[in-house]
Amino acid sequence: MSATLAKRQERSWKEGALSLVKRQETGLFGVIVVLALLVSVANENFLRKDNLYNVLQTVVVVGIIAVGQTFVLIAKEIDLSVGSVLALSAVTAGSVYGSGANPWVAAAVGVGVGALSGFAVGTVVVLGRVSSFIVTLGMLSIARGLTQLITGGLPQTMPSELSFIGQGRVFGGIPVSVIIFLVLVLLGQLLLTRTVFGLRVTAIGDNDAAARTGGIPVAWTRVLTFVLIGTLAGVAGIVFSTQVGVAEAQAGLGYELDVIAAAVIGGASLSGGRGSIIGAFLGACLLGVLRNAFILLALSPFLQQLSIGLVIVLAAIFDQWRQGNLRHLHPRTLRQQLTRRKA
Amino acid sequence: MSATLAKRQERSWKEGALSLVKRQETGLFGVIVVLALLVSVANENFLRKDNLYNVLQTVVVVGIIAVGQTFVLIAKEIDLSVGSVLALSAVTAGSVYGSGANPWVAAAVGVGVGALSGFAVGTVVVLGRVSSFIVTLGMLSIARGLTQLITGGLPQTMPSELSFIGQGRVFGGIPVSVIIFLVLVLLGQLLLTRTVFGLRVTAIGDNDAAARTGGIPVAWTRVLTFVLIGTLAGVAGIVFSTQVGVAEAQAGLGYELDVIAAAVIGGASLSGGRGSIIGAFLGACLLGVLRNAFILLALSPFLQQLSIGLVIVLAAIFDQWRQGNLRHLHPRTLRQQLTRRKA
Amino acid sequence: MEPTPLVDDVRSAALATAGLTKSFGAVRALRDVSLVFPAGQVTGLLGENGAGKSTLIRLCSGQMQPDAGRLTLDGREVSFANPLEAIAAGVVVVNQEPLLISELTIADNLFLYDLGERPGFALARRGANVHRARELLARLGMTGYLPDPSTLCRDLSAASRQMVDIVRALSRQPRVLFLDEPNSSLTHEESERLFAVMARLRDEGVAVVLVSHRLAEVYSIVDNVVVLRDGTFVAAGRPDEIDQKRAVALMAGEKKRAVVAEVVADRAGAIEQAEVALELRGLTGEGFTDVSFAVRRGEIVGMSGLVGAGRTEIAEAVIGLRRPTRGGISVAGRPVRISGPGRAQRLGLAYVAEERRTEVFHAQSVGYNLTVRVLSALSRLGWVSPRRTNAKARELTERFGVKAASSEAPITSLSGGNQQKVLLARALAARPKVLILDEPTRGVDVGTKAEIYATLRALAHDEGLAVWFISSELEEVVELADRVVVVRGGRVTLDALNNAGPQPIVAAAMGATEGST
Amino acid sequence: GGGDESGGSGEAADPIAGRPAPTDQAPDSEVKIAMIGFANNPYWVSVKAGADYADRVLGGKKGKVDWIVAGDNIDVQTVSSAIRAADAQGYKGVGFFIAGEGNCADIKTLAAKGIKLGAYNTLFDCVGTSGGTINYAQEQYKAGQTAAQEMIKASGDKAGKVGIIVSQFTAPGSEQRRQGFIDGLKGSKLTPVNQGVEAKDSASNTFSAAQNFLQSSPDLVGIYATAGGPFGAAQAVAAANKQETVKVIGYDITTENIEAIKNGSMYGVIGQDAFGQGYNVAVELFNAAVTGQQPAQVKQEAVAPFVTKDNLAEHDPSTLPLGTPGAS
Ligand SMILES: Nc1ncnc2c1ncn2[C@@H]1O[C@H](COP(=O)(O)OP(=O)(O)OP(=O)(O)O)[C@@H](O)[C@H]1O
Ligand SMILES: Nc1ncnc2c1ncn2[C@@H]1O[C@H](COP(=O)(O)OP(=O)(O)OP(=O)(O)O)[C@@H](O)[C@H]1O
Ligand SMILES: O[C@@H]1[C@H](O)[C@H](O)CO[C@H]1O
Ligand SMILES: [Mg+2]
Ligand SMILES: [Mg+2]
Repeated sequence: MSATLAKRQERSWKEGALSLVKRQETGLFGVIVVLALLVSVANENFLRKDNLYNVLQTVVVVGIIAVGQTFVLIAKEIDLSVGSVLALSAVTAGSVYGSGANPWVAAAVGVGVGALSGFAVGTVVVLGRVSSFIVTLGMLSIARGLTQLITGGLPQTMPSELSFIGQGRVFGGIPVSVIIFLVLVLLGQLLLTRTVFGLRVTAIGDNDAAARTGGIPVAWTRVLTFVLIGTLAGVAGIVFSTQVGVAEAQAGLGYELDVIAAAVIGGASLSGGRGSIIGAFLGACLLGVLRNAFILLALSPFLQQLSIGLVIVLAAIFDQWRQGNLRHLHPRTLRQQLTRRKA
Repeated sequence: MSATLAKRQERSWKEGALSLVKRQETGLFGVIVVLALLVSVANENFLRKDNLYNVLQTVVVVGIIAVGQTFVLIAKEIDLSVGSVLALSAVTAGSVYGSGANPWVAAAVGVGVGALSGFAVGTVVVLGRVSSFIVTLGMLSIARGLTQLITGGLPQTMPSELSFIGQGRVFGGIPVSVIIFLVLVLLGQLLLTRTVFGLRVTAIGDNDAAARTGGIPVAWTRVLTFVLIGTLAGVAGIVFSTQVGVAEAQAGLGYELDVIAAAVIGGASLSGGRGSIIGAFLGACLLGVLRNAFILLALSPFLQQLSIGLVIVLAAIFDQWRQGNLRHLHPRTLRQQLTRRKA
Repeated sequence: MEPTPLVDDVRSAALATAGLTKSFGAVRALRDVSLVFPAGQVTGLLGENGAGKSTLIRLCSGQMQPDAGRLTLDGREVSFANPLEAIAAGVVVVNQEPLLISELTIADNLFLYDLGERPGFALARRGANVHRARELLARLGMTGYLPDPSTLCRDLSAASRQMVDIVRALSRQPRVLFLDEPNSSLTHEESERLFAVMARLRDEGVAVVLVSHRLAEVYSIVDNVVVLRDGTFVAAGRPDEIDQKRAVALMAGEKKRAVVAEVVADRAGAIEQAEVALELRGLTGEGFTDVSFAVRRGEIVGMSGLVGAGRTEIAEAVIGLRRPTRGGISVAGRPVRISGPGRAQRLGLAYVAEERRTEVFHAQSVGYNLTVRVLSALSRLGWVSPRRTNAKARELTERFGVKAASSEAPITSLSGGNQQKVLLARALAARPKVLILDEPTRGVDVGTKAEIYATLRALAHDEGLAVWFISSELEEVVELADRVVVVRGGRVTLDALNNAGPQPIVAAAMGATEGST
Repeated sequence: GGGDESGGSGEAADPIAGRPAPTDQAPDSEVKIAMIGFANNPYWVSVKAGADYADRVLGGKKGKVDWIVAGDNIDVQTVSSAIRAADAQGYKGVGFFIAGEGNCADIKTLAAKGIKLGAYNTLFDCVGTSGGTINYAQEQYKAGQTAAQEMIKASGDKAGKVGIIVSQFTAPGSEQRRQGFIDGLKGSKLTPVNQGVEAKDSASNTFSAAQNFLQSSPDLVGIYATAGGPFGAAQAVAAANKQETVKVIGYDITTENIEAIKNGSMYGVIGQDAFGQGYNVAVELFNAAVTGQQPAQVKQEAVAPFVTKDNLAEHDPSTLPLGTPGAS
């Protein structure tokens, strides 16, 4: 009996490996598929391989950072500075290259600057005990200011040796940037669920006190989480700037909100402890598909913005519902609530 | 003896009435004065009456909304949608006027749309139990989308009858918009500290459970807080658009972060319960003075952006310090902390 | 200088309960309790921690709804959907934890109900409230007990906060007033003033119900005492019928005493021989002073004391969560400095904190909760092996009999007792030498409790683990411990073999003057 | 600000022929002109070059031109507060990028105080009626129509779709260029894919918008970019290897665009004398401030050459003397 139990647990463990994140992801995947089918009825180009690559390519930058944001949200923090850090990394790489450095060194310095920004944020959050919302709100301005100081507001040429990162295609047309993205998503998912670091991030976000009591290096893990998102913002900056060959000071303006939206649509919770990299990937894809669909259907770009807002809110409500937090919306309870409100 | 006691208590009540807000505000006021003196040494134009009005006029829009944001933060919520709601209110007013309505009716409809947006946000937050960060992130997109749909992207002419709001001057040169701002700050401070509603807001943000058991209509107060900020965003929208005579769809883009920065610099806490309207006013002024100083000193606007970021972070660290939350930064404790972090 | 009445419109009333019953999952917090709290009298509600006193109060005051049973106020059946309804009927509670708005003044908090009752746009009458508050304090004879009413509650000491809650309750014109450990953070002098107010309320016809663990004080004022044990009504009577000694006996219960004495006597010799696994020497820190005791291999030390005695602080200091200011700790005979929980873990100490809420990773699976503390052992170069994690989780669930659908089931799908087993299993996953448990069976049902006891005994007596557990349940200490350490006011007041039954423990914990009536 | 740089490289220079000449009248004291601009795409390089050059030309005549970067968001409010700050600093003349009709409110108040105001980049009737001194810009609607005709020509009169990328729908200049283009296409076999996509003067945004157009419309024959960063669209076309079938038409004779024209990924751009927007405006403001005379015409239309591979030699600023009309 113990053997069969063991087997059952073996299987259920594997099933379980998915179950944590399962429902939000399947739900999301379903939404994307339905949306895709609808769009392809109206415009048969949608399901063309080329277009799908294209959709993926447009979500790469937001998606890469969303991987990091998911970690940050799971750790019960938030990072608003990602758009600016992206730009800072990109223009740093561009200007290091411009001053004569090897292209790869330039790229590495760019990514390094992203990591450093993350380290700075993490350190202030941990030592200054300031909420990461504020620290990264400040960093959003600081990094953008630095970016503009470096460039004087003008685009920096990126090394053509690196242009394959943003523009190259391999294996019969798959964009290199998409491959980088997918690899990072995979690594991110493994990092989150299969490494000591990932499990520690989950622990500090879920229950900081318990993590501390359990001997987890809470402060250090938190700092590393910000280093991670900073690094990913740096990578995104390189990808972004090599797509066009120039690093612009205004790159990534306002991306923080898109990135957070992708992570939250993917199931990351602002109250920490929960989130999924695959979910964030799908969240980014949903945003991409929506944008693409609006172009393909020649709908007003304004409707697009509106519907993205709706999707964000609906995703959050859906998340509350599947966690059973909306029982109070049963008509009877509601009536009570309303009468009590006046009380 | 009882009389002197009563007198002493009287005085201490007055002292106390200020003590809530005292230190952050005096600190802030000091910073502004020092900054102003420094700037005026370098450029004597700074302290000219005209320039000071000019500074105030540039902070009016952000400042008006920061009054509302302070309430929202005190209630332990956040509103990211204010920039978009501002635009929505402005273009609604513009297009209602464009369709032939009386200018005042148009303005009222505009402000009403702001209030309605706030009501919608509040309702979803309370009934859907979704964090206001997400709901207002969604609203940020929705309202912007609506704005663009209404205008088709084109500026709406504002009634010239209302232009005195944004452009008029009274009492020997004081801009009308500045007077509106100051009146709203005063009313806001009274509303916060002297009315039942204001104390309710403090109560729900400070201790939701205590507020609930104390019979405070928690849900309703929360909704009203969002209605308040929506209304103020609407007013800001009217002021903003009458300053230039047209309501543009991209008005207020990115203002959410400035508004939050002003409120936080002014002492509002993201963890609820604490905040000051006068503080938010000073916070908005500090941002305005910084911006103006950089222009007057002919410094790079990029340095300006950088230093605004620094100010945000420093203000938050200062706040932690004066609350005595930085004792762990004493060198000895720090060493221990660092060794423990590795543990 | 005759004080005006505390209660303007005295319509004295008695509150009676009939068959009140309440369960939390498997825990039956209250069973079929029928009682009367008479008007014009102070009733002392006595019982060990977890006996059900607070639950009874919550059911009487609309904070919770009973599973069964009825309430009558003045002979009329009543039911309260929420605390406001109860207050309106005159049933008012001073809670164990004062519910205050820190950012408002004392006066604002005293008249907080105004905020719910008056329209939102109305002026808040803050100035008037300060005067009203001063008047109220003067009327209660409590001016000087509190800082000026215009002070922010954020700036108040714990005692003053408690006092604000008390004054607020008094201002609600109570007909029935429950005080749930109102004086736990008050000084002796402050308690006496409070008791004077209670006496006046009684004289004006209010039914006053007092919960307190300070028996001597309770007996200085009560007209009646009621004793609860394990959620059931045990006895009621006048103080001369149930004196302090008898009350302690009733609260503690008498069973098992003989059995325990034998078991301990049996093992005493063996334990005396065993080496010391953990020793505290004169440990002093915030909340505890000069604490010395030792835990030997194979020994179960039970630490008893009242809530707030400082036991948690001692354990946290040992585990590195707090910094002791003086004294030393030795592990396996070697003096050590414990800089943090990670270090403690490597020294072979394992700790389970007192509140499940603060220990469980709520959004995670059972498997995650079981293995989170041994990630390093299950990993190579930072990569965790799912196979080994899996095996470890399975081993732990089987060994500790955790009833879960699978190790991937969410931890929240488990019953409280099973969650507690998970925490125990998690602590033992790293194969510690010393196990420190704070309230290991709080909220755990009887069956699971027995299982946990058996497991702990096996671990200690058969495998030589040193166990130190903190418990506010006297029975638990009496049943499980080989040695008892009692803490009172941050100091060790008893350190002895557990062979004398509950009375000395209670006496040491409460500082009750033995034999006094 | 660029005050320091102009001080460094500020040796005197001669006025440029074919452009407004500085007045001979000598002012009593130094006359400071503020030129307010932004820095978000290469277009600004030429405007700033014009302003800096004017500083050198006017330097010998007690004139001084300061280049002031107003911020990074080109909108009415940002421009407006920069104008007011310049006034507070005592500039006699203020030239600025006009972000919308709203800026005429400032012209009105400041002109009444005797300050000379000049608006560049977009033509507005309100500049003159509000008392402004000069409004120097390309006729943007007309430029849009030109672009449409060139697009029709370039597509060889085939039927097909054209993607439109704008800076912002709310930017009047960009919007006029879009309207002119759409109206210009009427009656041809070309139709716009949709009303357009916003790219906020960013090459990267332009790049992704172009990519979307390329994917969604297989019958795409052209991409029209009304504002900053059109070379991003050229990059996308080159990346898809569709230079032959998809023609990109944009604005501004900048290094990046010239490069794209040379390598064939961009069909052509329309110039707008960006240099003159800095130089001409600064000189006219100086003249008005010194003489108190308004120029004959407030509204002055800038030349808007259409530059392709074929006529590049006549317009390439890297091979022509600085400030040559038609080379920016
Ligand atoms: N909300 C709850 N959920 C689950 N169990 C609870 C809850 N409240 C109380 N219990 C359990 O019910 C039992 C009675 O608790 P109660 O708080 O009434 O005891 P008490 O007599 O007031 O103890 P103390 O002296 O420690 O305050 C305890 O076992 C407790 O763990
Ligand atoms: N952080 C703190 N700062 C100051 N005093 C504290 C702090 N934490 C607790 N105390 C006080 O120290 C005393 C001991 O509290 P503690 O809760 O540790 O007791 P305990 O014996 O563990 O009780 P329990 O039975 O609840 O576990 C109490 O008087 C409490 O108010
Ligand atoms: O052509 C110019 C530039 O491209 C600049 O980006 C802004 O305004 C447009 O009119
Ligand atoms: Mg209790
Ligand atoms: Mg404790």
